[in-house]
Amino acid sequence: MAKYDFAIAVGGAPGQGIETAGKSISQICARYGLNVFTYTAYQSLIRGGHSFLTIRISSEPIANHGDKIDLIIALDRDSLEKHLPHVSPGGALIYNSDDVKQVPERDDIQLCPISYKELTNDPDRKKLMLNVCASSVALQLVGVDLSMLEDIIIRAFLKRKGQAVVDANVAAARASYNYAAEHFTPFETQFEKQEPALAFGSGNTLMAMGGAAAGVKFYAAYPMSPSTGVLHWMAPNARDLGIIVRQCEDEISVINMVIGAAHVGSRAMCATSGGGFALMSEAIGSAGMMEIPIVVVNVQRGGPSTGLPTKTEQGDLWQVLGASQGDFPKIVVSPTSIMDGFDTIPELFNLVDKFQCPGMVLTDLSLAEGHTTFAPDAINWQPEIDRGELITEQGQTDGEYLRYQITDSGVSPRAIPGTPGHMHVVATDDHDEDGGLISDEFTNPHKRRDIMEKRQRKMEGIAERLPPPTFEGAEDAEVTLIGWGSTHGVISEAVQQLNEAGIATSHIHFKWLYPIDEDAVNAVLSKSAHAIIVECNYTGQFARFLRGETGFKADGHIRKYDGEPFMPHHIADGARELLDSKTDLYVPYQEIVV
Amino acid sequence: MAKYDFAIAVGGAPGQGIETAGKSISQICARYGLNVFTYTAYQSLIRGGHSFLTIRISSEPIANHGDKIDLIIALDRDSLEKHLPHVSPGGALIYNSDDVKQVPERDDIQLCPISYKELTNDPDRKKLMLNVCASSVALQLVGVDLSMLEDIIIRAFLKRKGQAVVDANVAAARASYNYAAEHFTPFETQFEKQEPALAFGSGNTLMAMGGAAAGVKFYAAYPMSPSTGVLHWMAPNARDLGIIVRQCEDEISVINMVIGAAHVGSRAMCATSGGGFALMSEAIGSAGMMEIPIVVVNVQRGGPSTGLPTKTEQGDLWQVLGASQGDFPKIVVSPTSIMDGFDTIPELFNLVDKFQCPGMVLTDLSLAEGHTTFAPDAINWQPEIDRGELITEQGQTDGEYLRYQITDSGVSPRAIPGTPGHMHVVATDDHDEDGGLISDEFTNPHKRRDIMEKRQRKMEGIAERLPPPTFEGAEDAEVTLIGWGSTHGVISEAVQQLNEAGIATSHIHFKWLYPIDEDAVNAVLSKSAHAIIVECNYTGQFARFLRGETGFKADGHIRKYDGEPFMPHHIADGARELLDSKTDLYVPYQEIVV
Amino acid sequence: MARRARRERPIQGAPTARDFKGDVTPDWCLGCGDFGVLNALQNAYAKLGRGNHDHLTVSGIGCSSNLPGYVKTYGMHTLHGRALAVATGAKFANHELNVVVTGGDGDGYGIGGNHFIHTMRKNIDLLYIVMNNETYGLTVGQASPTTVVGEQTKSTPFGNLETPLNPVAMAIVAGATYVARAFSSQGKELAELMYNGMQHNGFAFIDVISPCVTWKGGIQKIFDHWKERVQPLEDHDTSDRAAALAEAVKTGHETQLGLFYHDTSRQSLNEMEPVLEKGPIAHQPLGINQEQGDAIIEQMM
Amino acid sequence: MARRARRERPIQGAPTARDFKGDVTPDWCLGCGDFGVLNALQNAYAKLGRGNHDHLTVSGIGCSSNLPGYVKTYGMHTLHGRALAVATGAKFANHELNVVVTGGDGDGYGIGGNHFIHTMRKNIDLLYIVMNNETYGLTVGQASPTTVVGEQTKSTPFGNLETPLNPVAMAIVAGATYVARAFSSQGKELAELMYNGMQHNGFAFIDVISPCVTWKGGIQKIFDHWKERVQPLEDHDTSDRAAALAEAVKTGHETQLGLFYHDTSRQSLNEMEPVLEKGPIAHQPLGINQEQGDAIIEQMM
Ligand SMILES: Cc1ncc(C[n+]2csc(CCOP(=O)(O)OP(=O)(O)O)c2C)c(N)n1
Ligand SMILES: Cc1ncc(C[n+]2csc(CCOP(=O)(O)OP(=O)(O)O)c2C)c(N)n1
Ligand code: SF4
Ligand code: SF4
Ligand SMILES: [Mg+2]
Ligand SMILES: [Mg+2]
Repeated sequence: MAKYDFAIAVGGAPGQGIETAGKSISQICARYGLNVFTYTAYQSLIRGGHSFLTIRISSEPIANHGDKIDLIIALDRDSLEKHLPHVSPGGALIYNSDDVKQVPERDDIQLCPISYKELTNDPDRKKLMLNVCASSVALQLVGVDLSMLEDIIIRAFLKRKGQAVVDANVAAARASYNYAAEHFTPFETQFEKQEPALAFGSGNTLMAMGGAAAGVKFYAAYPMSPSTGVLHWMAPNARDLGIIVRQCEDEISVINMVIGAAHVGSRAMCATSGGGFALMSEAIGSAGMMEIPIVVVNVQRGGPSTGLPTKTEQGDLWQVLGASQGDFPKIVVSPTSIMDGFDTIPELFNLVDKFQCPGMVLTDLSLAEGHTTFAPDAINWQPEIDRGELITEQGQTDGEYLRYQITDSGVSPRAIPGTPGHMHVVATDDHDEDGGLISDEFTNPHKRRDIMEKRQRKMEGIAERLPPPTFEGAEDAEVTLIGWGSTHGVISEAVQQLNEAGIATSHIHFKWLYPIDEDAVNAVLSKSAHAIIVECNYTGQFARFLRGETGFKADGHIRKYDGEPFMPHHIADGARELLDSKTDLYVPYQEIVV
Repeated sequence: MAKYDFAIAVGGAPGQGIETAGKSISQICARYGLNVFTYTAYQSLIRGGHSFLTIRISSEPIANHGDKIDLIIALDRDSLEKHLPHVSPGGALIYNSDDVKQVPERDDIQLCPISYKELTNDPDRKKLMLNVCASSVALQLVGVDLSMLEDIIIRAFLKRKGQAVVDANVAAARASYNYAAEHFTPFETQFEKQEPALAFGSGNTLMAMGGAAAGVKFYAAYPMSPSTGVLHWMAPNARDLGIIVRQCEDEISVINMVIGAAHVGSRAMCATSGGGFALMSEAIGSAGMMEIPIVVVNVQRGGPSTGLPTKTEQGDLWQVLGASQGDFPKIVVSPTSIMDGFDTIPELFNLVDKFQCPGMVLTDLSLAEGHTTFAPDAINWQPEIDRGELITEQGQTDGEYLRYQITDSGVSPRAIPGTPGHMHVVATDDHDEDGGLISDEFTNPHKRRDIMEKRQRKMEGIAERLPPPTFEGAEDAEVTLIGWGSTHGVISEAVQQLNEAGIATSHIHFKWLYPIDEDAVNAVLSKSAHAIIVECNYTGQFARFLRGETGFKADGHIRKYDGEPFMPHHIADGARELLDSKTDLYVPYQEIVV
Repeated sequence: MARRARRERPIQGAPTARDFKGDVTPDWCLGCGDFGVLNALQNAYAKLGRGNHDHLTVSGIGCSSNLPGYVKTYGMHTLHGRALAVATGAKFANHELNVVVTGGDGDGYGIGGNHFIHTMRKNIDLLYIVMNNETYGLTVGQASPTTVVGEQTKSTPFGNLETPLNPVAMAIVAGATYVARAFSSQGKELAELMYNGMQHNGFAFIDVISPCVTWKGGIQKIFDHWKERVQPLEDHDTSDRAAALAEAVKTGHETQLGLFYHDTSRQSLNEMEPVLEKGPIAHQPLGINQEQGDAIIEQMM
Repeated sequence: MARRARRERPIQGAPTARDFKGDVTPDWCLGCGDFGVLNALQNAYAKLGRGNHDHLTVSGIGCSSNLPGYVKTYGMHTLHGRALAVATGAKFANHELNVVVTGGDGDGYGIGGNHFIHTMRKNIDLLYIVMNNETYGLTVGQASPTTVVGEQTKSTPFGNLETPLNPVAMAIVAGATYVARAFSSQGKELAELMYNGMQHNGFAFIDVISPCVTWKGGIQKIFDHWKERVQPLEDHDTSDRAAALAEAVKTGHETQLGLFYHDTSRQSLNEMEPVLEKGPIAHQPLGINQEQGDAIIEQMM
């Protein structure tokens, strides 16, 4: 079977159905068994502005939106003008010829004008079906069956809009498909069906699903882009799955509710973005002090402050590491792919339950709002569940119960409220073994030291359990790319490009960020050649953190902070330039401006 | 003149007048021209519990509460029992013999029983004058004139309580003083008057005064120990000094008000402790983004969470460094003494005004609630004031005004609202040069990159201006102690002790913490011998940060996290042990348990 | 301070207030109004007749917020101002627990003001007891949102300029379904109001005048001040919201005590929530089954 | 989107609404109620007769909170929920500025609820205009604190269970001294209410029904919904607080518009503040003089 890697993009104003077009094309490809990864560049606006959705389709597994665009659907004139330069040589561009009379010169691509007027029977010319027409043309050009699109149209519209709308859309689709067959030259790349058919979802959805699988029974949220997708999955699924979903008055309320729910024994979680996380930070420390296991997801967007609500960045690492005053046990993890987002949630819940502390998931818009295909059986609905040392029944301890009993591991068995015979008070003031306030009783520095050391001993147990960073590639590489979290896919592809270009490259990637086991991490880092840290922020937050924990100083840095995610060639180009030049910083130029 | 270094401590239950006794003794010594440093160990309680106030008095300058206690005043039996072991050999202990019949054995000190019943004419025996009696005895033992105490009594009570109370207290003081003269052996150390008479104040007071001198006209607060002292100084002085003081509904409101006041042109400041700072963190990022100069003081207390409200710690460094999402210009400074707290405020205001960003002062309970004496003319009421590039009048720019103009320095002249002809909108969304939202207009990654780089360029200007850490001592020392902020005084004294013991020791101290100029700092660090970082927290927050910024790895660490501040010998002992042993961590044992 | 011996034997027979005494002796100042509130609460818990472990007492931070340590129930001493949010989460996760929230005026009406309004609007089934002493007691006596105009405090040395908040009126407007004011010295009435508040399905709120003897001029002065002012609400139809509001906004020398408003018609949010019909979520098996999982994947294809 | 040319010449003669048009064209959806609010505000600014630079328009985050970019005054587009706090600081630092706060229901009644209550209690001299569309518009249509019971939104797909907040009643109880409700389509009345609110010394609050056409079922549906409901308050004594409150808590099909309450007797907090007598603190010389300093040191000896 032929291998191919093809990207279709849709540009237009919000409200023109970009999402619908993108979703249809992606779903069709998923049903075809093809691998899809999408990324949408959009603005913090309801109307107005401009969106640009890239759908990368490949016969092979992919984990980023790629380097090039083969086919662009321009839903309005603005998009045509903006995106014409972005079509790769040999590619094509579909546009509505009713609107655009003159197209700027580009003779290395195929221009595919279609007339909405002629292809549809849309009396009030609202152009609501333009996306359907253009998608049909696109699918024809890459050899997909029309029936696939018809199916999708029926599924999308029948329930919500009725038969008449379905009929009009199907008719428009057919007319456009046939028109394309007659007038345009198909691509050499023709999609071929693969088995099995794939499912398609976003990073937010997969994290939410991971929560459901982990046994989350309480989810609270205050809407904040780009984390709202988790709420939007939880809310409609809540009743079927027996999950309480609460929208709160603010993020402070969100996290405190999560703490309350977790304390009485339910697995509880919440998701937000940087600003909401800032508001939650005081309570994260309180969960550390009261030793209540919670999971908080921070989906990073462009900062600082309100920043770029619809753009991506890895700029909250220090915020998450520094959240709340004082030292307390905590875990920070950054999923390395959309699918890893699913697995990470139960993994983290087991750790926080075992070690009774807050766990923070640090991901970003590029993964959370990116979509990917996956095999239905790639999802493990029954992940291991380990709730740690819980006391839920009378008689589990005999005699005296000390909530914060001093133990070698630092972990003290946790009695759930409602259990007879284990009454205790948890407190955010520091306390002794039975929860009595140290500062109230005698401000005893020795008791304080003991309980502080008890809590912090848990960090050793956690550090032991966290896997070290992954190492991929040859041990004798010329250059090593080091990344964390969401950039795994794009760095992997850059590594592949470099290797193909004859520059032997390896890849070290961090998923578990804190705590760091210095020796274990240094053992992996010691395998690196000319080391380049790749991250999506200005100050090199990870590089500075890693150096602080391990002493490791990278030879170069590739950083991006313009809001758009890395494309593989940004990194490959950067690695080449850093190998050649005297500087240690490369900031890629963003070619596609939406 | 004889040199001496003497410590008196007062122990008792809150409400017994420990503060009054301590204040009287300290004030008398200050008027005598002696140097005083006090530290109070107390609890987060109104009544009940126990307090222990140490007053160190010296003919030489001092900057911590020292290693030993020569004379203890035990106001109740509890204190007697607790503190008897804490009196240095050759010292003395004063107690009320009406309450205590049998005193545990200690024949290396002088026991000074006094009978409240016999010394006072207090019909309802509320023992309200016990502190006066005991203080009189103490002063007699160290050779201070009784008239000094009488003065202080008059000053303290006349206005508030009237002549009768003054008379009773003065009588009690005289009786006690005379009783002591007859019955007890005076100390060899006899205080001698020095010139000039000194003033006496706490770290919080001096920071508040520094604010007044810097031109703070707006101060907002929500009470939180141990920062409340700043509010308690500002509130009564507000009207005289023309400062608006607002108590707000919470810390979020506090910081946002400060931002509003600063934006329209007033120097504005606030102080809080860790938990309140956590709540402020979102807004700190907004000041960074809107480029509004503000000063936020975080007086650290024992953490995590509510923690130890009345105990000290240097545990919020990472919180302050990581406050708010994304990267933005900011300055972090940690005063090195109570007096430096005064100077730091105008210094920081000049920097934040010049670079239009938030400035954070990181201090802690040991300095903020510690008290020290100082020469009246040590206070510079007219510090340099540099407001940076301000536009307050029409015509200061001609033609187009761009609030966020892209400049080489990254600094854009700031027009103050109310100025004709310079209308603009400041925004927490990212924006272009004229303040228009980037995400609204076209989500332009190139504009975003430009404005991000403009803002961050300010960090270079700031880093250039911040003095490197101080280096004191011989270049060929055997060991170097490295500290930051409040511990300067206690480390200095440990250095002196080590040098006197024949271990050549130097001292590197950080006041300006962020941004760090890697080369300048490494130049100083390169002078260190066996380097030991001394800090008051569990995880070594500063050591990890410093290593991340500079690559510098210390050879050993002395850390304390039991709530009590370092005493000089804790550090000197630690240094010795770390030099001798194989371990790299020393945690001092806290001898004085209150 | 002094901690009593730990005692974990189950209650024998009908519970008494003694059964709800905590392990720790209160560290409040002698004469503090909060003692009265504590006693009343122990009585109300006893009257309810359930085991110690069936109750969860949640507080924020402040003198008053130390209360959970002094009752023998499960307890949470959370962050300053956040008790209602934590309690809401706890109630949703195990609605079989009797969840009582206790705290101060600074905690509840100052920093916690937003949770106060919204928890009432949502009518969560909690009993919320505010020990209103018109000051920030623990931070040594600054003005609070209920401090009267003109009062000199550490933060208002020239006299407070701000109009105080009216918690009872606010509660009625915001949507609380059981709203009362009480005086900590009237233990019997207070315990009765608490007991009825626990029985009420929905948000029950009691603003308790609980004098601070340390920052309000001493025991004598502050209790005299209040004793002379308080008087019971008379002939009042507690089901009439407009009337309740009219009584609540009355200003004058007198301060009325009793139940202002009681709405038994509205369901609490937790009662309305279908997910809770199967029993507390904290007791449900974790995770989802393969069938549910398959249905989810099906939607994604 | 399209940005108009920058124009910094001072207003000639009596200002008109045009003089208060901002440099940026609003990016709101076609038909959004917020356009009406913007127009009315430009008219009210013009009527006040002061220069552009004498006004400060402060907002939080949300569709409605984008407003400061669309008026030609000094502007601050602050954090979600924090506009009132920022505006309070600005007003105290320069009370000569006319400070107007604009925002949405999520911003003001949700996350900003605590500032809402306390700013009213303190009676700060601000005009606060909330564009209440009963939804979180910018985050694509979740329930807000004013969303009605039963409504299906992205966060309440089975229908909202929570009773909405009553902002007008809340404002009267919390201490606002000028309280009104308006409809964004009735521009003249709205501008008049805004103008009077700016003239009022104290906290003026206008809850404006400002329909969201995108998440509320389209222009036709949502405007029909409101047009059919709104009716002017009749024969109402705006100085009578109890009457205002009684009107405000009325529930039913109709929604009353107009000025509910106007208290001219209370001073605003900034008027009461003696420190401001010398003029705006932002204009005072910085620092303190030696004499003041000496007096401070004297106290410390
Ligand atoms: C975020 C935060 N801000 C401030 C504080 C400090 N604080 C502790 S208790 C308290 C006020 C308590 O007043 P109130 O709730 O009325 O209780 P009371 O002591 O009067 O009973 C404050 C401000 C804190 N713990 N956390
Ligand atoms: C701390 C924080 N939480 C959440 C958000 C995300 N957010 C932006 S606007 C908005 C809601 C806006 O609703 P509203 O104030 O009613 O304005 P509208 O868009 O309806 O005019 C939210 C939740 C944010 N910016 N900051
Ligand atoms: S300070 Fe006041 S409120 Fe606190 S315990 Fe003492 S009397 Fe009670
Ligand atoms: S989404 Fe709604 S509130 Fe926002 S601009 Fe559009 S119509 Fe207006
Ligand atoms: Mg109080
Ligand atoms: Mg809204």
